[in-house]
Amino acid sequence: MTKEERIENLNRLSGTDVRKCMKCGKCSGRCPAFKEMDIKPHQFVSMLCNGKIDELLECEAIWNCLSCMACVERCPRGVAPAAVVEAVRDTVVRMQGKNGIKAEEIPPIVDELIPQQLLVSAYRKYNK
Amino acid sequence: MQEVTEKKEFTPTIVAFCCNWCSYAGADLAGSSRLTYPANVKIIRVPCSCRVNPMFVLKAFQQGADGVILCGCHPGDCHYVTGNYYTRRRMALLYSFLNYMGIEKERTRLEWVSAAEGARFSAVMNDFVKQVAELGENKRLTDLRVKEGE
Amino acid sequence: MLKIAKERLNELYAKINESMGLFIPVKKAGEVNYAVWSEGKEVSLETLKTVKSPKNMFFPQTENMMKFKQEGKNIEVVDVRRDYVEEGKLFVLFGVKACDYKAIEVLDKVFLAEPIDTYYQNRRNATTIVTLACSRPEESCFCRVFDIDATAPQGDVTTWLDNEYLYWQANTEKGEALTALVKDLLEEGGEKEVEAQKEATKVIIDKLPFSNLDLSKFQPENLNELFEAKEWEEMSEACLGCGTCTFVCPTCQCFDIRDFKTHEGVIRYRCWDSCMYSDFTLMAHGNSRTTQMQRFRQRFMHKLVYYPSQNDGLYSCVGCGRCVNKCPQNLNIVKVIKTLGGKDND
Amino acid sequence: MQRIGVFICWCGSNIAATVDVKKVAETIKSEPGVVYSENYQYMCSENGQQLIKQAIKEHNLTGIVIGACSPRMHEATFRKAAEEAGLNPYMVEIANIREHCSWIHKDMDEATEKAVILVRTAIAKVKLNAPLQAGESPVIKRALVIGGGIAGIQAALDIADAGFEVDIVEKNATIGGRMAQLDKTFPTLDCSACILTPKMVDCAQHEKIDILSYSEVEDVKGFVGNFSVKIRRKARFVDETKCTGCKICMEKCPSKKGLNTFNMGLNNRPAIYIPFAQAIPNVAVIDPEQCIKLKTGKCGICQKFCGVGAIDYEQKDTFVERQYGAIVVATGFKPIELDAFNEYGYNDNKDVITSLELERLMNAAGPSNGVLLRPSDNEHPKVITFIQCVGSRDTSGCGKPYCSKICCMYTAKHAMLIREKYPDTQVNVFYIDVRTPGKNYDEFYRRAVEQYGVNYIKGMVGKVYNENGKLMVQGSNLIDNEQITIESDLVVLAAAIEPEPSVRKVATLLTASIDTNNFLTESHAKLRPVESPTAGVYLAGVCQGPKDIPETVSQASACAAKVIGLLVKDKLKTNPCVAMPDENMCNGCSQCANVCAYGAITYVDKEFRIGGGKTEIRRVANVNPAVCQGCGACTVTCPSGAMDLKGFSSKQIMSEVEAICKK
Amino acid sequence: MKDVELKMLERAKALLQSGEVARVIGWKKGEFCYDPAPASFESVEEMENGFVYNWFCGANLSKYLIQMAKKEGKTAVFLKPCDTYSFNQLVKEHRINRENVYVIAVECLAKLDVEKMKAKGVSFITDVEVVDKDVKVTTAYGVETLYKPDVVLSKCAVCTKTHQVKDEEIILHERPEREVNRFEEVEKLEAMTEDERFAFWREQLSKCIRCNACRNVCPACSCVKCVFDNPASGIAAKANDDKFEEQLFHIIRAFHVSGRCTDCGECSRVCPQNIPLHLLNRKFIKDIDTLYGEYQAGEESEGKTPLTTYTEGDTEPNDVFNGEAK
Repeated sequence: MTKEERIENLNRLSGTDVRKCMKCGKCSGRCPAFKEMDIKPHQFVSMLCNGKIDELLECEAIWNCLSCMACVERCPRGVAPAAVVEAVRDTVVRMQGKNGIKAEEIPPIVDELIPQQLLVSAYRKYNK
Repeated sequence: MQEVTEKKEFTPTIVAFCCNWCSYAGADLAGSSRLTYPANVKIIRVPCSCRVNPMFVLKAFQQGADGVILCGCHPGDCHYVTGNYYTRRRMALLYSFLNYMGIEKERTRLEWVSAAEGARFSAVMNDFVKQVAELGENKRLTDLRVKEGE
Repeated sequence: MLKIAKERLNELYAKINESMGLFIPVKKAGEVNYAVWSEGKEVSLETLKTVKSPKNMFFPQTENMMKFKQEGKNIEVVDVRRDYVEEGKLFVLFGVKACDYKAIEVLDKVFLAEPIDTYYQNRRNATTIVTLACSRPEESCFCRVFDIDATAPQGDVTTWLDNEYLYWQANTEKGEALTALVKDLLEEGGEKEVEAQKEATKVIIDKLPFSNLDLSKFQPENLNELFEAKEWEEMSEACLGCGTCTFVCPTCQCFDIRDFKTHEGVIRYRCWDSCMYSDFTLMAHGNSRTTQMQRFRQRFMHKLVYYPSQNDGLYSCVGCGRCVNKCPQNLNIVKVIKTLGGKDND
Repeated sequence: MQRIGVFICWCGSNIAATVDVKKVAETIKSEPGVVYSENYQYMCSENGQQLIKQAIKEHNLTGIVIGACSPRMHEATFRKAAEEAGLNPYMVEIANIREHCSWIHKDMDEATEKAVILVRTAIAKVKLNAPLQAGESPVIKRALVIGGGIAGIQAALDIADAGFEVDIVEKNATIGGRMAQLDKTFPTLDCSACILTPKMVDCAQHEKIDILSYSEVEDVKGFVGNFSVKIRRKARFVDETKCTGCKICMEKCPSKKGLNTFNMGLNNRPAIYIPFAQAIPNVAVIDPEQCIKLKTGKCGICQKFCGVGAIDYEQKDTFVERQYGAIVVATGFKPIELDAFNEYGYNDNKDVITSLELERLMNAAGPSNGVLLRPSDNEHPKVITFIQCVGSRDTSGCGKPYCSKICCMYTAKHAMLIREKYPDTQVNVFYIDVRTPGKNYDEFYRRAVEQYGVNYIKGMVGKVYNENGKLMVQGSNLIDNEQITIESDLVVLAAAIEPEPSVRKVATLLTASIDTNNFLTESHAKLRPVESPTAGVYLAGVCQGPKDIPETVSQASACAAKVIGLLVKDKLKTNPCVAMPDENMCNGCSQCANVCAYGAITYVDKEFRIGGGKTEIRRVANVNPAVCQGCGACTVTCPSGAMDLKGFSSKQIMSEVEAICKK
Repeated sequence: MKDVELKMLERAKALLQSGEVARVIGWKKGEFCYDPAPASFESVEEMENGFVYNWFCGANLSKYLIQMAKKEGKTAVFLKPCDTYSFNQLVKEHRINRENVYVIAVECLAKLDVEKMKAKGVSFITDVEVVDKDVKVTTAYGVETLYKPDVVLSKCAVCTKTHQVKDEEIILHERPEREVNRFEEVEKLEAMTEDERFAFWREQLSKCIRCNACRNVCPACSCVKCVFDNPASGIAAKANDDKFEEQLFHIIRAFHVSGRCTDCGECSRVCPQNIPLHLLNRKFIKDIDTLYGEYQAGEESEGKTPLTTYTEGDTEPNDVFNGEAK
């Protein structure tokens, strides 16, 4: 997959129109995991918009995002930063091949603050 | 012998009646906003949607139109106070009746488009053209004589 | 005399249809009218009166006369007439009753007289007429008044129908040619049955209420008196001015010429018109007949006085009774004849 | 024989870039009836019009078709040109090959083909056009201004100064509007009352101005030059002619717990009240929802104390009907409701307020007499955080998609005023963009930052929450790429503004078009910004779009100029494209009158010849061309087709249909 | 029936004799028992010679009043229940001056359709007698009994109408109350697919000969000049032959009378090709009832029709198909 295709793919996967972002930063203003994220929610939108996806694909933030959807809820422009995070996460997982996620791999990469619901949904999603 | 197999894609003929004050202005706005819609949509300017006589709709079909769309101000916003309320009743009954006669309901449409809704005008036209194109040529309400010699 | 079993009639139609166009009474949506035959259509020879008469065959309700093709600022006139005989395209008109056959004679006098109507002539020449005798006339029939024998109509071929057979007798060259075409399907016989049927039918015709109408008053010399008759006012009072009587009439021959705009230019066509209509013979100055009474009078005066005075006494009514059956308000020519025709009507 | 001339405009490259204009002009030459076909860079230019006029004369044209921009743009221009060349102006048709063709299609062949069809369609129509003569209707030399805010006041004063009578209809008990609620005004920090109240007084004293306060427009009939307006004068239960504004009733009224709406509900007022000290008219009004006498029949204290006997508990709504030549709509705005924005905690925390509430808190006549105290505990706030764009530029559905335009400036004003009056206060402003186009505007904002040390933070607030009595404002600082939480004493929300909701009813009555945000639509965004598409109706202030005071005043004066321009005329040309019955075919069935919104159709008995030298009397329709607006509703309801519309006749429209469908 | 006829005759004669009315509009004997024609009677003699009221007096006399009521003196008219709706509608449209008309409401226990009888195989009819639901037909070929509901006019089959206007009434036999759904046939068509409906109407309308009987008999089609006769209308036509013309004619006609059609059923009665034209008008009536509330044209002699009024919340045309709002 070329970079352009990957960008297009990320846009499609996220289902959100990143060009609608007016760069107000409200998403990051509300993000409960802001401090843990090396790339902030608003940057996800901005970087996808600017095609800086290599950084996104290598970042840690995708594993720290809680998928709490606060950013989606608050965005005045109907952009869904969490969906972009999700799209990057999916892409990374798919790039790793069909390994998915194994139950024994979960404990080291998460801490006990992560909601149980998220674990279940993540497991269902990545373990196919 | 080489056969010409190039198939011409069906482009429907669409007649759009637009009221001068809202929908025609909406179409103008679509134009000045460079919002495209297919060229087979041709607009006829009428002062108010209530000027559109069912005879005009039938005339369009007779002459080979594949779809007829009528656009006016949103109910309550009619430049002539109540014109579009009458339009709404007339067309509701006419469209329903045409369908009762077996005319495909997808060929007729009424949309309220304000002067500020250029984007909507374009979206409505794109959608209607697509809908009529999927349906194909109007064969049920056309007058074969007009196409003689084609 | 030849005959063919009723259940084989479809074979007969199919055979004719192989080389000729066949027009025959066909039932569609409950009503019987002449139409082009094709396999599967419901032929109804038993129907006494088709709604429209067979005149439609030679004088269609609408007929293109010419076209004007427009290209830029140029106009080309296109002749759309077809000489069917020349093209070898021939037709058979099947099942014509005696009255309707007589009506064609009335029309011939109009359309085939100079100047000849070539549209009519082209169709007429290309057509072989097969008539069918009546066996069950009804109360609205009065062809006998016009010296028509419903039991033995003329035509290129005359046929009779009973419960088992259609009997066939060629009268003319055209008729012989058609007989030759279908001879494999026909067998000899039937003279006796036909005679019996004729006799039986004549008995009924004698009993018909209108069989003895008195037309004696309808003479050219009485034209003015008839025209001025005060009874027209009353007779026409309920007339709606619709064209039903005219359009079901086998002898009405008036038409209007109109233009139709096409994508390429104009089609000039003619279509039946009715003297009952308020815009009939509309001219720039207005209309010559402004009231429904005048229009009503025109129609019957034409049938019973004007036409015969110009055609050796031939009435342009054949007593088919369609108007009697179809007038929405039950007005008809019989009432006119009874009112103005002569003393013996009382 | 028709002699049609066709003129195809390039509109520079606007049309010519996508439509092969030369080919269109050439193709059209072979159309029957067309004797002249030309193309030119700018048909609407002086030279272009000259070309048209010359062709009309030289080629003896009987009708012309212009392939150009929308008829809504230049139809009048070309009609005038035709008239100057001696051709009836209604023998002109426009084929819209710009907005409806060149601008929306990209493919040259496709656009050219469509342009040809559009021109042919216009030719088909113009061939059936008939010369029309515009009629005349008188102009009533009186104007109505709906709304008594600064826009309405300014428009009324300007019109009255030109010598015309003006009525101001204001739904509240006093004129003054939103501006009366403001403390200071940007960018010069004048006291709002100081500059507004003299104008209010001027209005009250102007012999040409009649203020109908506490009144609403109930019904509008008629048309430009001749509107008939029914106005409801709501019962104020106080005789306006007797009340002296002494306020004794306010002191004595026992029911004092009403929310003071003028102060944004931040304090209370009695049931009988004068909205504020400088109210015009300075007359009390009783709130029937709150008045004990009106609710229970017992009390009547104010009546007892009123020295002039002005109190009248029996007063009922009354109606006045007046005639006007022109109407100015100046209905103003209100801040949006903030229920959908619970992240800012407006409903849960007394100390989260809107900017308009802050205006009242800082105003000397406000609930705290100009001392800035926070509502919860009347303490001086030490840290004040402003949040911009609350509900503005919001496409999520909670707020408004547009920029409210005034918030950046008034927030800078607030910040500056606070820092000046209370230098120990820390002021933070969360912003997305600071928008300051306008004379001395950016300088004003920069002063707030540079001179007054206001802390502007680029970023948006995600949440305001209460933690141990403190307001925690959590948001992003995008420049530093960090998330911050500011402990604040007072949070001020720059709530989006929206048109006053009553504008919808006014728009419907006036048949003025309105957009999806309830702003009234102007006739042309650039060239006719103060006129509604409905002739004789003009727009001033925020009812047309967000704007600040200087802009509002400019627009109001512009409106006034338009109104004066209309009222100085004695007669107006009327639209000749009106309905016209063919009496010979009319049945007199009354269907047409049933659908006529203007009452333009009446019936008369007429004698007709029916042939045979006889006549009959028939009832037939008669259209008053000065009243008919030409909508065509009657034409469709007429079963016999007797009713037709001039300029848009059935035959014309059907020939357009034919031309379009022709392959 | 004979008793009713006698009573009518007696009343009409009295009215003429007293000079209260100048003429009476009723039915006149025809050539057979089944073909009475509308007629006006100006004297007692005329009444005695020709007046008839029998099972075949289906014609709606109200339209004749447009002309008749313009004449000198008052005109008396016999109106069956269904006819009174047309009368009211014409008064509403100012086509008849109510003052000039004396309405005698006459009973109707449904009228017979001679075409339907003939279609059952009887011909050469000489006499018809009705006893309850039996129609005894004497013909030259014998006597046959037909089941009345099979041979009544289409309009009578679903009639529940009552007199809406009367100056006096002649009702000797009460019509039994009954429950009918007059929209049943319309519903059947609605239940078909588009293709089936198209085929149905195509077949029916292809029979049309454009004789204009439906239009000319229709009390709602009272135009001084019909659009189809007016070359200036842009749709004038006489031609029947192409499939479009009949559709155009019947659609426009149905639209023009929508909201005004009282469902008197005359169009179907007079059609020489027996096209069920009432099903066109009845569709409009059904849609109006469903979308805008039940409305029966001709119940009142003033006010607006459903198409000349509106409510702000009317259903959108795109949402209305097959008589149902989405």
